[in-house]
Amino acid sequence: MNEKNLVLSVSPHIRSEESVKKVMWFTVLSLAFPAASAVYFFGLYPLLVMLVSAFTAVVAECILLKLRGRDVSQCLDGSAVVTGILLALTLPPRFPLWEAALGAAFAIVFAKQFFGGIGQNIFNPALVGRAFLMAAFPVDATTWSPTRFMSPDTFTGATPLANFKFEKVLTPYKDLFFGNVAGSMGETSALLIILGGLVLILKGYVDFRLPLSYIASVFCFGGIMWLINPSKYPDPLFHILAGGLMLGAFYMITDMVTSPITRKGRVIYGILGGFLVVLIRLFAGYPEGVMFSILIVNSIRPWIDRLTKPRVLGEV
Amino acid sequence: MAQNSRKPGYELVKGFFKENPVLVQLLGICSVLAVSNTVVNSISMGVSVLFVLFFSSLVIGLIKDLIPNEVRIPAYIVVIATFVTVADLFLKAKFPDISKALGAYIPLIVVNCIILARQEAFTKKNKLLPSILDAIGMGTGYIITILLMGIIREILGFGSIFGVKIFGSWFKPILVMILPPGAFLTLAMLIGFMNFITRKSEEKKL
Amino acid sequence: MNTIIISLLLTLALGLLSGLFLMISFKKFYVQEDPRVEMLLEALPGANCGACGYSGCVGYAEALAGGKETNAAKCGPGGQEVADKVAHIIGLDTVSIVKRVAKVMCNGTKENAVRRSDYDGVKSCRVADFTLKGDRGCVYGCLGFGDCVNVCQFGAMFMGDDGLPHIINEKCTACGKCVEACPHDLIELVPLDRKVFVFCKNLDRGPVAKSYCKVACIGCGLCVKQAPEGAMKLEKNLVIIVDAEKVDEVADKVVGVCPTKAIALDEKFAEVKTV
Amino acid sequence: MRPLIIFVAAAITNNFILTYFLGLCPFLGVSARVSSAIGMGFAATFVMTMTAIITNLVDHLILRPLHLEFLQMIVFIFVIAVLVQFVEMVIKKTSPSLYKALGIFLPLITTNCIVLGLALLGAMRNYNLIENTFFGFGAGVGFTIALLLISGIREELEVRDVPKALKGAPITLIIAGLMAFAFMGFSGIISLQ
Amino acid sequence: MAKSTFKGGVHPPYCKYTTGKGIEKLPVPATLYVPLSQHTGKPAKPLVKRGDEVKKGQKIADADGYISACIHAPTSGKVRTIIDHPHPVLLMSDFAIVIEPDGKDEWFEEPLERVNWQESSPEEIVNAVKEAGVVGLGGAAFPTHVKISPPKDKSIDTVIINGAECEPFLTADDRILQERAKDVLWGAFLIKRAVGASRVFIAVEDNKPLAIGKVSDVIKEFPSFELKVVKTKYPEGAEKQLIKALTDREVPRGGLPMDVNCLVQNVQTAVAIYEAVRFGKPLIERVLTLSGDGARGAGNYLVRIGTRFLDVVEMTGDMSDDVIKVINGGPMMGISQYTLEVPVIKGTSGILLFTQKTARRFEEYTCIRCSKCVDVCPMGLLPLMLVDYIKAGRFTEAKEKYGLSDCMECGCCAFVCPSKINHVQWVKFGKQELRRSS
Repeated sequence: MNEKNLVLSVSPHIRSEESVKKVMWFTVLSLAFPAASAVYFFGLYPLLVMLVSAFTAVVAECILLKLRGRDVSQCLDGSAVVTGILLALTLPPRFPLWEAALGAAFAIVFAKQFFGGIGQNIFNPALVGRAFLMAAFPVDATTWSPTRFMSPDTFTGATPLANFKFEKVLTPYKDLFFGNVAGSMGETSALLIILGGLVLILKGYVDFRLPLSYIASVFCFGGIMWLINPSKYPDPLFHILAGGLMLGAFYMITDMVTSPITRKGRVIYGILGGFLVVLIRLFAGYPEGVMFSILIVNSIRPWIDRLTKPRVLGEV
Repeated sequence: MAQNSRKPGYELVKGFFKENPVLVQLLGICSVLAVSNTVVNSISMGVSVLFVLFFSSLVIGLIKDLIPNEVRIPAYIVVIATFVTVADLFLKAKFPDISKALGAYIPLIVVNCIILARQEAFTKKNKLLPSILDAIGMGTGYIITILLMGIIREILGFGSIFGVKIFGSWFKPILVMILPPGAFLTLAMLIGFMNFITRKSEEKKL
Repeated sequence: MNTIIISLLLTLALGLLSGLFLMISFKKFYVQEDPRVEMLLEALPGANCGACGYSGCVGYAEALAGGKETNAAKCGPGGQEVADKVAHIIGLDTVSIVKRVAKVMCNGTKENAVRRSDYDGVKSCRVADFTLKGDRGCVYGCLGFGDCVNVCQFGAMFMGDDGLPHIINEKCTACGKCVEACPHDLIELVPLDRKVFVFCKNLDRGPVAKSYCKVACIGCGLCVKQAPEGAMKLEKNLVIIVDAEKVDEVADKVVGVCPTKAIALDEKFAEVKTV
Repeated sequence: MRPLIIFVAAAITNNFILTYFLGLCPFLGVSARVSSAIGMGFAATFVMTMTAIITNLVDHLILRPLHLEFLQMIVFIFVIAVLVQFVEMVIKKTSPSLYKALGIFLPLITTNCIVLGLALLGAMRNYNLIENTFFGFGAGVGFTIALLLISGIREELEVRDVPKALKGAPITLIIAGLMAFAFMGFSGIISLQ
Repeated sequence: MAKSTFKGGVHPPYCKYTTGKGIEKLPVPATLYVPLSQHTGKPAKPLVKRGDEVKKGQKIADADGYISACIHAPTSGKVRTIIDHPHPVLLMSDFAIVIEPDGKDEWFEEPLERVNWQESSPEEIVNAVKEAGVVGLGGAAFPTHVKISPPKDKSIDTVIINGAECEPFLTADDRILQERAKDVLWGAFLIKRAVGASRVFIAVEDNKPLAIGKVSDVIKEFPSFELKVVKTKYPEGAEKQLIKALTDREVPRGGLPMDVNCLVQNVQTAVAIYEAVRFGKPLIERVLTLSGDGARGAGNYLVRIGTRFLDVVEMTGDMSDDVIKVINGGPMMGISQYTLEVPVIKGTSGILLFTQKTARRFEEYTCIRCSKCVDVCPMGLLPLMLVDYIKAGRFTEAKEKYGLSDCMECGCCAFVCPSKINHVQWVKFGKQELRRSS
C-alpha cells in the first residue's frame, strides 16, 4: 500500500487521446498542402506573408490574454497560428506584409479575443481579418499577380472569377484544378486543398457534411442559373473550381467553433452558404462571394443551432 | 456624489465625461456613427445638436408646467422639431456643402434620443437653470464624443484632419474606418474604454 | 402670409385632434403605477447584490412600496445612510444597524486539515462538494477552491496561502453572497464587535474529527462548562454559541480550555492564519 | 415588381441598421434576449408599416397640394408620436408581460430614427402609397432580421467569456460591425435611388 | 445475424484482458464490513447489535420501506460493532455492520432445492427474491423485487437479459455467461414467469464469442427465448439503449422500461434470482472483475459482500506501487475511491486499479464547439450546451431547454472531448442543484 493519496475524480476515468492542441497543430500541418501550392506558383514571398501573419496572430493573442488576465500559454495552442496562416492564404500573393500583420491582429483581437477567446467566437477570425483588409485596403486586396508559369504579357490582372464576371472569359478547368491561375496565394489549387481537406476529414477533425453540402449547394444553384441562361452564367463546374470556394469549403466553413453543432444543422448551414455564394457571385458587385457567404452564415448559425436541436431519446 | 448633484456646476460638467450621453447613457448613437467620418462633419453635427438641445430645454423648461402629462411627449417633440427645422434651414442656406454631407441626419436630430431623453429625465423634474446647464453639458459631451470619433476616423481613414493631410506619402489610409464597420468598431472601443475606466475608478473607491 | 396661416391652422388642427385622441386613449388604458418605486430605486445603491433577499434592487423597492416588506434596513451595501433614506420614503421608523462582516467558520488550513485524496476535476467548491464530497478528510470543512472569493463583488475576499479564504473587514458589506456560495455553510455574517467563535462545523465523533483536522471541535464540552448557563450548547458533537454576548464576557476562560483551539478569539485566529 | 424590389432592398441589401445606422437605441437594449427582440421586431414592423402609410397619405394629400414640404418633418414626427403612444397604451393594457419586456423602448420607438428616417426617405424618394407601404414593411422586416440575428448571437454570448468592459453595448456594436462586413457582400445586388 | 444497435456511442479501448480467466472463489477475509446502504432507496435497518453471533446467510438488516432491500451475513461470526466506515458509492463514511468471522462459515439455513420451484407463482418468486435481498447487480443496485413486480396498469411482454457488459475491462458477466449460461437462462425463466412476459431476449455484445457460443448451446431448451447479438459499442448495455436496439421501442423521457412493456435484468441478477428461488440462497457474494494496469492478480473472483478492496487486492497478489486510482465499477461510469478500505457491496461489478499510465490527469480547456459530444450522445442531448448553462448557473434552463435530467451520465461526451471537459461532473452537479432548488 502506497502512502500517496488516491486520485478522486468523476467518471469517465479513461479519456480519448484527442486534445485541442493536437487538433489545432494538425490543422496547421494540413495547411502545408495549400501552402505548398502557394510557394510553387508564387515563389517564396507567400511563405513570408504566412509567417508574418501567423506570428502577429500569436503575439496579438498573447497580449490580449495577458490584458484579460487569462492563461497566456493559451496563445500557443495553435488556434492563433491556424487563423494567421489561413488569413495569409486568402490574400493576394504580393500583399504588403504590414497590412497582413494588421489584418491578423484585427482578426485575433476583434473576432476572437473580444468574444472571449478560443472556442467562443461567433465569426470566423481569418475571414473577419480578410474582410477587414478588403474594406481597409481595397486596392491591395484585389491586386493579383501571375503565377510563375504564366507569361506576364498575357496576364490581365484578374482572377478567373473576375475574368468571367467582367470579361466573360472562362479559364480552362485544368488550370483551375491544378492552380495555375491568378488568385489568392492559397486558393488557386483545388487539388492540393482537397488533399489537405481529406486528411482532416479522415482524421475526424472535419465533418464531411460541411464541405460536401457547401460545394454541392454551389453546384446546384450555379447549375440552375447556368441552365436558365448558359451564355450569361458560368457552368457549375467552373463555380466550384474557381475562386476561393475550395479553400472556403475545406478550411473556412468547417471551422468547428463557428459551425453548427448538429449534423442536420451543418447540412443546412452548408446549403445556405452555397446559395449565398452563387447569389453574390452572380448578382452582387463583387466577383467572389465565399468570404461574405461564410460570414453571413456565421451570423445565422445561432438560429440554425436553435432550430435543429436533436430529438432526445424517448421524446415525442 | 449625492451632495454634488445639487450644485449647478455639477449639472454642467457631468455630461462631459461622467454621464456622457453617448458613451455612458448610450443615447444618440445613430448620428454619432453616421456622420463622424470627418472632423468637419462631426463639429457641424455636434453644434447642431447642442443648439437644438439648448433651445429645446429652454423652451420646455419654461412651458413644462402648462403641458398635461399625458401629451407631453408629442408636445416636446413639436418644440424640438421646430428648432431642428430652423437648424436645418440655416445650414441649407449658409453651408450647403455640409448640409449635403450630413443629409437626412440633421432632420433626424429630432429623434436623437439625447434630446428627448434629457427632457424626460431632467428638464421635466428640475428647475429652469439646472436644465439649461444640463443641456449645455450634455450637448458638450455629445460634441466631445463625436469629435473624438471624427478625429480617429478621419486620421486613420483619410490620413488627414480638417481635410489637411497630416502624414507623408508613406501613410496608407485604412479606408474601412470611414465605412459603417469602422464606425461601429470605433464606437465600440470608445464605450468599452469608458466602461473600463469607470470600473477601475469604482474599484478604487471601494 | 398665406402659408403661415395655413401652417398654423394645420398644426393646430393636428394638435387638437391628436390631443383629444390621446386623452381618450389614456383614460381608457390607464395603468396605476407607484411613484415611490422610482424614488426607492434612486435611494438604493443599485448593486443588485441580493443581500436584501430580493431579486435585485428593483425587487426590494417593489416589495417595500407594495407594503410586503417593512424592514427598511435590509440593504447591506447601503448601510445606515440608505436605510434612513428608505425608511423616510416609505414612512417607516429608522432602524439602526450594526456593521456586520462575513467570517469563515473553519480553520482547516493546509497544515491543520488532512487531505484524503488527490482531487482531479472542476475547481469549484460547489461542484467538488456535490459530486465528490471534496478532497479533504473533513467533509464539513472548507474545500478551498474559493467559490466565495469569486462571488464577492467588493473585492473583500482573497484566497490565502494557507488554503482558506480571508475577509478584509473594511471592504466587506455583509451582502451575503459568500454565505450563499459556500456549499458547507461555513460563512456567517457576524457583528464586527464579536470576539469568540467556534471555527469548526464538523459533526463527526471526536476521535474521527481529530484524525483529519488538528483544530476540529471534538465535542468535549469543556467550554460549555465555562460559559454561563445556556450560553453555549453541544449538538451532534459540535459546540454552538447560543448567546454571543454572554460568551464574549468570559472569552478567555472559554477559549483557554479548548484542547484543539477550535474555539478561539477572532484576533488570535487572525494571527494563526498569517503565520 | 418595383414594390417587391423596394421591399428586398429595404429588408436586406440596404438594411437600415447595418448601412444607415438607424434605429440603434432600441437595438442595443432589446437585442439581449430573443424573446424581447421578437416583440420589439413585431412592434417596430407594425409601427413602421403604419407610419409609411399614414405619412405618405398626409404628404400627398395635405402637404404637397399646399406646398408645405418644409413642414414634413414636424408633421411626420407628430403623426408618429401619436401612433406610438397609442400602440404603447394598447400593449400596456392588453399584455403586461410584453410591456415589461419592451419597457422603456416602446416610447423610444417614437424617438427611433428608423421610423422618422423611413418617413423622410420615403418622401424624399417620391414613393407612391403602395411603394411606400412596402418600403416601410421591408424596413421593419430588415430591422427585425438584424434584431433577431444579433439577439441570437448575444444570447449565446451570455454564457461566454466576453471581457467585462465590452459586455452589453460595446460587444453588440462589434457584432454589428462584423455583420456590416458580411452584409457588404450584398452590395450591388439591388440598387435603389 | 443483423446486429442491432442505437444512435451515438463511442468505442473506448476494450481491454477485456480477463475474459479467459475462470471465476475463482476468494476466501473469507479477517474482517467484513457490510454497509447498510447497498442499494437504491432507503438504507436497511440493522437487526443485530454489537456482540451478536451470526450465521452465514442470516438476515442482519431488514428492508426499510418499499424501495429497499434486506442484507444477510456473508459468513458466520460475531458482530464487532456498527460503525461509520468508508463507503464505495457515497464517497464518505456511512454505517456498516462489522463482522469478525469465526472461520467456520456455517449456514444459518443450508440452501436446499425447493420442490416444484419451476412452478412457483409470481408472488412466490417476488417473495423469494425479496427475502434473498437481491438487487440489480449490474451496478445500479435497484431492489429487484420491486422491479419484477410492476404495477397492475403496466404489462411486460419482453424480458431482456443484459449481457452486453459494454464497460471496458469488466468481464464478470461475460464469465458468468460462459460458466453458468444455463443458470442465467433459468433465472430469466423465473423473471418471465414473475412478470408474465411472452418472450425473453438474451443480449450479448459481439466481442464475446465464447459467451455467445455457450448461450446458443443451451438456449434451445428454452422456448420463446432468443439470443440477440448486439454491436460492440459503449453504452450498449444501458437500459434505454438496449431496449431501443433490440425492440426499437423508445422509453419515454423520464419514463421507465416498463412504460414500453420491457424489463431489463443483468445476467448476474438472473443467477441470483435463480438461486434465491430454487435454493432460497440469499445474496451474500458476487462475481467481480479485478483488473487495470496496476492489478497483479487480474481476474474474475467470487467475493463475499463486505470484503474490503484492500483484502481483495492482497488475496489476489497485491498491486503495483504506482497505483494512483481505484475504481468501483467500470472506467466509464465507475466511482473512484479515496481509500482501499471500502468494502465490496452488492453493486460492485469490478475493482480497477489504475496507474499513472491509464488514469491520466487532464486540465479542462475551453470548449471549441467541435460538437463531438453531440455526435456521440446516446440520448440525443447537447452536452456542450448543458455544460455552458450549468456553468452559468442556469439549471432550470438547462433542464427545460437542454434536457439536463435526461442525461444518464454515461460519459461518452467526456470520453471524446478534446478539451477534456468534465461533462459528467458538471451534469451531476447541475442535477444536484436542481434537486436542491425543488
